[in-house]
Amino acid sequence: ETNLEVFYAWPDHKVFHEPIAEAFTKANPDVSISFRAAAPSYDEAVQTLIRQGMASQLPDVHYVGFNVMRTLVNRGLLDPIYDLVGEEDMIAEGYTKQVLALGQVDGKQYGLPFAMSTPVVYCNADLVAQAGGDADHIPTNWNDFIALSGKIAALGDGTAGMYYELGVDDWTTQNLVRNFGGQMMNDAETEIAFDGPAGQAAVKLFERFHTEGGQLPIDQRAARQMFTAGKLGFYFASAGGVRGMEKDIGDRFRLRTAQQPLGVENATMPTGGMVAVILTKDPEKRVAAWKFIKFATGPEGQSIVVPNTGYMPTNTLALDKDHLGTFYEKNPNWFTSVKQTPRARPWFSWPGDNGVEIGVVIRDEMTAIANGTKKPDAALADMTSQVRALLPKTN
Amino acid sequence: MASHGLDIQSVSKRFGDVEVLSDISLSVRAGEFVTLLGPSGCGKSTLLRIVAGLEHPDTGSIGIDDRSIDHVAPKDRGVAFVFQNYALYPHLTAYQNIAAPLVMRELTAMQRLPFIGRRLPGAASVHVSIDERVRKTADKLQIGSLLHRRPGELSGGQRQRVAVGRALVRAPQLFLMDEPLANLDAGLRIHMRSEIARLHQEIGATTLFVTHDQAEAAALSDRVAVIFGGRIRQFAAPQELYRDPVDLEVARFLTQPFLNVLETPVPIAGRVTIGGLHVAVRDTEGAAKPGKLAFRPEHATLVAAGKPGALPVIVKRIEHSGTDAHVFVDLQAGATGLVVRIASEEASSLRPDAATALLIDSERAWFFPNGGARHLVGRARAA
Amino acid sequence: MASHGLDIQSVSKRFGDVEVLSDISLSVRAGEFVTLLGPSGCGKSTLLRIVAGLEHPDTGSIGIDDRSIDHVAPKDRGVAFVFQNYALYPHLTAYQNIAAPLVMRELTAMQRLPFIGRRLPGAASVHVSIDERVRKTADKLQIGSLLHRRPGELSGGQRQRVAVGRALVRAPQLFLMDEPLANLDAGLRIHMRSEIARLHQEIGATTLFVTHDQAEAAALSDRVAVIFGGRIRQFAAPQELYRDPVDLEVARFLTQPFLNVLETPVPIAGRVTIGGLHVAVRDTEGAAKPGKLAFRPEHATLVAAGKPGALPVIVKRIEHSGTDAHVFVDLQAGATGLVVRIASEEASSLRPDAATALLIDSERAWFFPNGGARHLVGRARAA
Amino acid sequence: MAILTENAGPSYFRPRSSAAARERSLAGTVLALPAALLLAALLLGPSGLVLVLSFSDASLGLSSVHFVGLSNYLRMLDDPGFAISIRNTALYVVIVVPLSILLGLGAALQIERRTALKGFYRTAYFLPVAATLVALATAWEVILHPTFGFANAVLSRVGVEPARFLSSPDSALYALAVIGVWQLIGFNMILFLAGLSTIPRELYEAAAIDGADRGLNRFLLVTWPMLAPVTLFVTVMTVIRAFSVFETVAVLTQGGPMKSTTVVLYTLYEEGFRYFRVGYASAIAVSFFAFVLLLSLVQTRASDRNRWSTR
Amino acid sequence: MSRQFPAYLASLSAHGVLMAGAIIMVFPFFWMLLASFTAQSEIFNGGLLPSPSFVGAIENYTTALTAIPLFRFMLNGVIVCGAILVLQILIAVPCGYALAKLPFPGRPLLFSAVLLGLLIPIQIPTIPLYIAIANLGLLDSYAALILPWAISVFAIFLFRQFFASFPDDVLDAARLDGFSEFSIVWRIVLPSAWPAIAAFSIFSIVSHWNDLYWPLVVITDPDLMTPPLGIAYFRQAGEGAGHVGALMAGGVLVTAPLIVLFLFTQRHFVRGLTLARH
Ligand SMILES: Nc1ncnc2c1ncn2[C@@H]1O[C@H](COP(=O)(O)OP(=O)(O)OP(=O)(O)O)[C@@H](O)[C@H]1O
Ligand SMILES: Nc1ncnc2c1ncn2[C@@H]1O[C@H](COP(=O)(O)OP(=O)(O)OP(=O)(O)O)[C@@H](O)[C@H]1O
Ligand SMILES: [Mg+2]
Ligand SMILES: [Mg+2]
Repeated sequence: ETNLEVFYAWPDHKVFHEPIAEAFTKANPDVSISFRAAAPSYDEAVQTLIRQGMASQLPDVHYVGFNVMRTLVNRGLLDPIYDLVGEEDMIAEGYTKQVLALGQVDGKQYGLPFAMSTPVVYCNADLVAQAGGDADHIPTNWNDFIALSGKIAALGDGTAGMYYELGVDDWTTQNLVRNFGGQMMNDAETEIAFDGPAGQAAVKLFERFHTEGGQLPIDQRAARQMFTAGKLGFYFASAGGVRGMEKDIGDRFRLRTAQQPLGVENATMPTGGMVAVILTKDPEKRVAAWKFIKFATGPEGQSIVVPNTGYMPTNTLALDKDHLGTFYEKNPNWFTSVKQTPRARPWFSWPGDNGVEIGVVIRDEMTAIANGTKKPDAALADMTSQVRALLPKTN
Repeated sequence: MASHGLDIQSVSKRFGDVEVLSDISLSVRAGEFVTLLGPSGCGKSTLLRIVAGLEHPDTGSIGIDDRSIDHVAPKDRGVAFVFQNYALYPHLTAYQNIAAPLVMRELTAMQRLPFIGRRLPGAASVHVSIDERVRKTADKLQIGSLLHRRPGELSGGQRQRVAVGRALVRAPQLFLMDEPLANLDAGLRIHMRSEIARLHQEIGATTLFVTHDQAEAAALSDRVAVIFGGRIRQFAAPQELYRDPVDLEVARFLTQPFLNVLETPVPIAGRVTIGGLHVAVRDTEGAAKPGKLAFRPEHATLVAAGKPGALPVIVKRIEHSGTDAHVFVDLQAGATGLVVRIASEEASSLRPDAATALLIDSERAWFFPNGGARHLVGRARAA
Repeated sequence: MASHGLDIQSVSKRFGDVEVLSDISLSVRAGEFVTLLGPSGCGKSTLLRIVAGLEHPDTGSIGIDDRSIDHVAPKDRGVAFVFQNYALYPHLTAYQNIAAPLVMRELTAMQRLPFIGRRLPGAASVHVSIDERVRKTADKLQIGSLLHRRPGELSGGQRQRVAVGRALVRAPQLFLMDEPLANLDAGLRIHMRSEIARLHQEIGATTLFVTHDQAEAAALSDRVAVIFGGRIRQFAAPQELYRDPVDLEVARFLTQPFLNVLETPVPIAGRVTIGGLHVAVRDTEGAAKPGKLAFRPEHATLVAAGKPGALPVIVKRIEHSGTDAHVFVDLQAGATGLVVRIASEEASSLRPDAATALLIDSERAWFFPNGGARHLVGRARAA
Repeated sequence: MAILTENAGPSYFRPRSSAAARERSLAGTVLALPAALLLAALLLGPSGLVLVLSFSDASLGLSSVHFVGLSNYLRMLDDPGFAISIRNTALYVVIVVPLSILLGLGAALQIERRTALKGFYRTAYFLPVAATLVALATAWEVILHPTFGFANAVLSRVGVEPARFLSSPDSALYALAVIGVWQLIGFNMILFLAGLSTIPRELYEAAAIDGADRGLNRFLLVTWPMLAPVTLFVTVMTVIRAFSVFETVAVLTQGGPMKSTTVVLYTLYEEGFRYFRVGYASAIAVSFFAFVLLLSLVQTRASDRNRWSTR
Repeated sequence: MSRQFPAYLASLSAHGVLMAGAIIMVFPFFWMLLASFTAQSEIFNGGLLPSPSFVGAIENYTTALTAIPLFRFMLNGVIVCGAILVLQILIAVPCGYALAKLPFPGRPLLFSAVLLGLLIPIQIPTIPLYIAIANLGLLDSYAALILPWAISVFAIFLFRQFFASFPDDVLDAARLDGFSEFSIVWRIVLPSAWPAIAAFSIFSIVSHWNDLYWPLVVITDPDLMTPPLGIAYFRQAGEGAGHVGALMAGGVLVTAPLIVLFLFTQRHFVRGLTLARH
């Protein structure tokens, strides 16, 4: 019997990781699964892995955040999975090219994407209605959206219009830049690109959220508490949290999800989510692990993940009638993200060792805009110079 | 220094369930030195603290010169207090300790400030006057050269003098001292005892002094109030206490370490019967109950066995202490552990287990009828 | 209990630069009660601790019954030690305190374990024997009913008895007591003093006792070693010490609180000159230097002014203490602060400032030539 | 008092030369040895290693280590992040130390004098010391919620603008300082209570008779000087604890918003365990320790001048 | 001292101030308790305080006890704190005694080292300690949680000060009675040091029960989590505040043992700090 140690980020993801493991061991009695304590975020998961790598106490399987997979590769903790894929035709097994790309670094496949999401707008339909809007058809351009949001803020009784969260990493900032058709770096990853026109539009828009859209400069936990308490009109966050959001809100108000407004026609958005990767170097274990991650990312695994979260499936086979087909019909809030998939692009991860710190720098500068302590231009300039200093010198 | 009389009227005090002082009345004349003498826990300190205003009596009242001070704060009562362990401020020098009561009274908070204080209007002259008085007091107590030291750097006797100085410097109406000598070693105790006597003679302040050492009380006081269990049992001059203790308990306390006590039946015609012998005792007149015959070791002698009126005894142990010796004897008729004080020379002829006889000085022995006080002729229990 | 003699030979000890003991030799006979008497800091405790093996002499040696114990560990010397503050184990009951030396010596670590211990082979009988001895000792000391109490729940005297019990229970060859009475109050001190005397009589163990109270030394000891500054000045029976102190310092120490000392020129024909008067002194024979005439308060009397051979004095203060009174007088010829002890009755006729005369008992006064000891006839300084 | 008197040292050691002396010295060595070894292995050794690492470019997980001289220290000098954390720490200490000492002292003084409710007060004030901060932090977070927190509800009732407390870079550090004070008052109060209980009652009575029977007079004449050794101990402990603030930051703000609450130890943690720059983190640790040490020495020196003994 | 009206008033106002302070000190606990009884849907209902209900209480406490193995965490807490405390005492008491009463070579040096150690914030040596523990393969073990804290300089200092005032004569008496230095430590010194031990225990237990920093670094196995680590994970479960009520229920359960402990020992605690000479 083989035992696989599995490590994942976000403790609340327990709700699907454990059922998947259960289903897997039922189907494969010769493999048992045990979990390590979940890390509170993708970043911290990687930090933990690096520390454990030092002590040779790595788990066997990990679900690594798209943005930090590169760090694992750089630290030599991951090997490509070509020893396992062999002749298998992954496309035939339901993984699209686009999806498989999410599991690659420098063109090499390191794992199978397990869950994806894009940022969506969570709407308090009651407040939207009070402000004269319609949650099922929220504005698709930023100007109208901000105007509506401002109206919600003006309702009084402690309501705020919107909250565009910055999160613990740079995901949502990337989203804004991409929303205006920009990128964080050029394709060759030699030069910063977010200081261009798209970036400038993004930071200006972010400022307007606060000046016109009724966003309060408060921290994310506080804002989320406000939203679930029914005091906030719009809340931007990963679609992956739909399930949790519904649970916390209960029947306090009507929750709708909507696609994000777009800054330019060719807007894209970063895909959040994780890749199932194999850390063990033991060939026998790798085989079992391969079986496991294929199961988890396959139709059965995905049909457990999606309803419990809000993530989109990474495997097209999961969309058939046996699995999730009818689910989306019944749950439109879940479908929003799927509708956005054409625009979904990989979550850009920073070259070099300082990805985590770059995320912090970006978040801090954005916070400065939110607090009104810096003008968007100045903040963007500072952001650029600081990020540049943290990028590898050789590039 | 003008002296003032102190009047304690019917003071009672209880702590929780315990009545610590019961209806204490005591008048101290101006300039008088009165000692409160009693066993540990009898309430001496409590009474003193009530007089100082540190504690409030449940009933009764305290007056100085016929003026009630019940509602006067301790610092305004004009009393000085010397504590058993001196209660010196450990962080202040002897000088500062002595000056403290003056500084606290005569200078404002601003004027007390280290450097500026002296320069404030009006402060300079007060500072000078305080300095003068502190130095005068220190000289009187012969601690002029120790003024810069902290209490930790002083010997017990020196600390005691600083404490007295702190009390003295204010020229108090009334001096209260709570066992100021108890913490000193024997030699120093006796030396400081005469210092206190000298000071009292010199200054003449009315003084209330607490001790549980009867020798100290006798050596110092004009009058002594013997307190037992929160009541004054006897209030009299030391010689009178020596001659005529009011009851057996007081007698025992005053004759430490040794009081000889013999059980007797009802006295008949001025005589009590002990072991078949009839012993004359001055004190039995009118007594109609059995009781106890008590006498001090020095109020008996050893005589040749067989002498009429003397009780046959066996010598057990002899303790020499210079001029005198204490001879421990057992009565052949039964009572054991009697002690006789005789001259050392006489004692050297005695050997343990020798048979001899005990002759009690009938003029000085006391008869205490059971369950009551001695019949004392015309003496108030407390003035 | 078999008694053993103790032999201290030329013991010296220094702490850093200070020579605390210099060449001390002392023989204690089996069963003898010897007291080390001296002022604080003179080295008494150090000597005792050296005998116990708690401290090691720099030179010299300690023997018991002519067998050197210099290399014997403290616990094996067969000595028992009673400490000044008793040094009881605060967390153990009186019973356990007394039993401790037996338990530690006679039981193995395993056998000492709380419940199991008793059940181990051979342990039961030892436990029973220990229990017996503890109870017997406690009964002897009359603390049988206190055995379950902790030291914190005992009075000073009771603690002292437990400490003695702990020393006694081992049936030691030698009893060492370091001021065991110093922490007790006056009454209790005298009581416990006779307890110790009784015990010594009963048990007869050789005892070395430390005190700085000469009355205690006199009351208890067969012989007293007076130590000053780390040297034995005089080693003699108490009466002899009383009669014939070897030098002024010893005399002063032994006559606390009062020794009268008068400066005199070289004595002529057995007389010294004081204030124009020639006073006869037994002691001057052979003295060829000026010196000091010293006498105890009880070795002088007050006589009518003008009596021949008496020194005219002025009465300053009278201190009554029962039978006797101390009269403080100043010599009209200059010396101040002399003290005379007279009977209380005689004193009552005296008033401060009265002129009277002082008659010194020439048979008992001592003459100390300057810079040397008295000329003592045929007495060894230390046996 | 056991821990609080500065001069509670051993009387003196008796110099010995004999076998018994050797035995005792041997026993001392054996008894102290486990502690000495562990002290070296767990505290001093690692701390010394930190000193060594501070001259290297060691990085967690990478095996190559190079000696880089003082460059970590030089980098510290012009690292704006580090400068900010120094400033934040200093500000935090300047607020927390005096406030928690004064309030702790005030509470102790008042509690000591009360007869009723003494046990209740003592427990109430001590509770935060025993608090599991992670749990209580959530309570604080909601109490200080920028819109519907209890604190703002109360503020708005008395007509004060709602504050964003932990969300605003202007106030977050102060909010943490308030929580810090809240946590430390009880600790200091207990130590002061212990100190107060050793002041002999007679001293207060002597002061009452000398004319200082209440208020500031009595405090200045008796209480304050008698508390001096305790105060020193409390101050040193509080300063160290305030400098070592970490958990509230880690749990409530993660150093944000905008680094407004990054403190030195948090930077140390981030550099060491998040960014894996062990060399740099070690340099921070070394400088930090040097500073704390210096400060404690200065404090002890300063109060040495006013020392007295109770003997 | 005087019984005038103002004094009475002063006492009243002092009680007022103290009570206000006490309320502030206790308020977060009170809030936590209230919230732990409040249904998730009622937590942010705009009221000044959470509004507890029976249903809410049941819901929260069940969630707290089922969502995370809280009892397991608390058991871990007990094991870890207990082991740390025992080790600290067993190591510090003999050392404190030796420092206070026995001359041995290196004593002044060791004492200086202890004083120095007192000033080192515990976070400083953690990086090398972590590396060492990782290299020994001890990550994710009780040993990793316990061993680094086996020595407490504070304990050594406290006991050393405590023993310094222990009468030398008692030790000499014990030596004469046949105690060896070791039996003196275990049979005389240790039993009479319990007030100091009680005081130290509170310090030790409070700080290790509540420590987050170190467990966060060395523990990833959920079976080994200590209460604060468990609560921290519980708190982060959910991308927002999650179940405040349930979280608070967990907080109450985790904090309660310490509060109860303090209630029972506070008297000894203060005494242990003050106890000087016997
Ligand atoms: N504040 C108090 N609360 C309760 N009981 C007290 C208080 N003060 C004194 N007592 C008790 O009152 C009694 C008398 O105490 P007090 O101090 O007056 O005795 P004392 O005669 O001075 O004894 P000592 O000679 O031992 O000093 C004692 O039993 C004491 O325990
Ligand atoms: N271990 C030591 N180190 C240095 N000096 C010491 C030591 N032990 C004792 N002394 C000094 O040696 C001298 C004699 O001390 P010892 O304790 O023997 O005196 P003592 O006669 O017992 O006095 P006391 O009556 O006060 O107990 C004192 O001056 C004391 O300070
Ligand atoms: Mg008293
Ligand atoms: Mg001594």
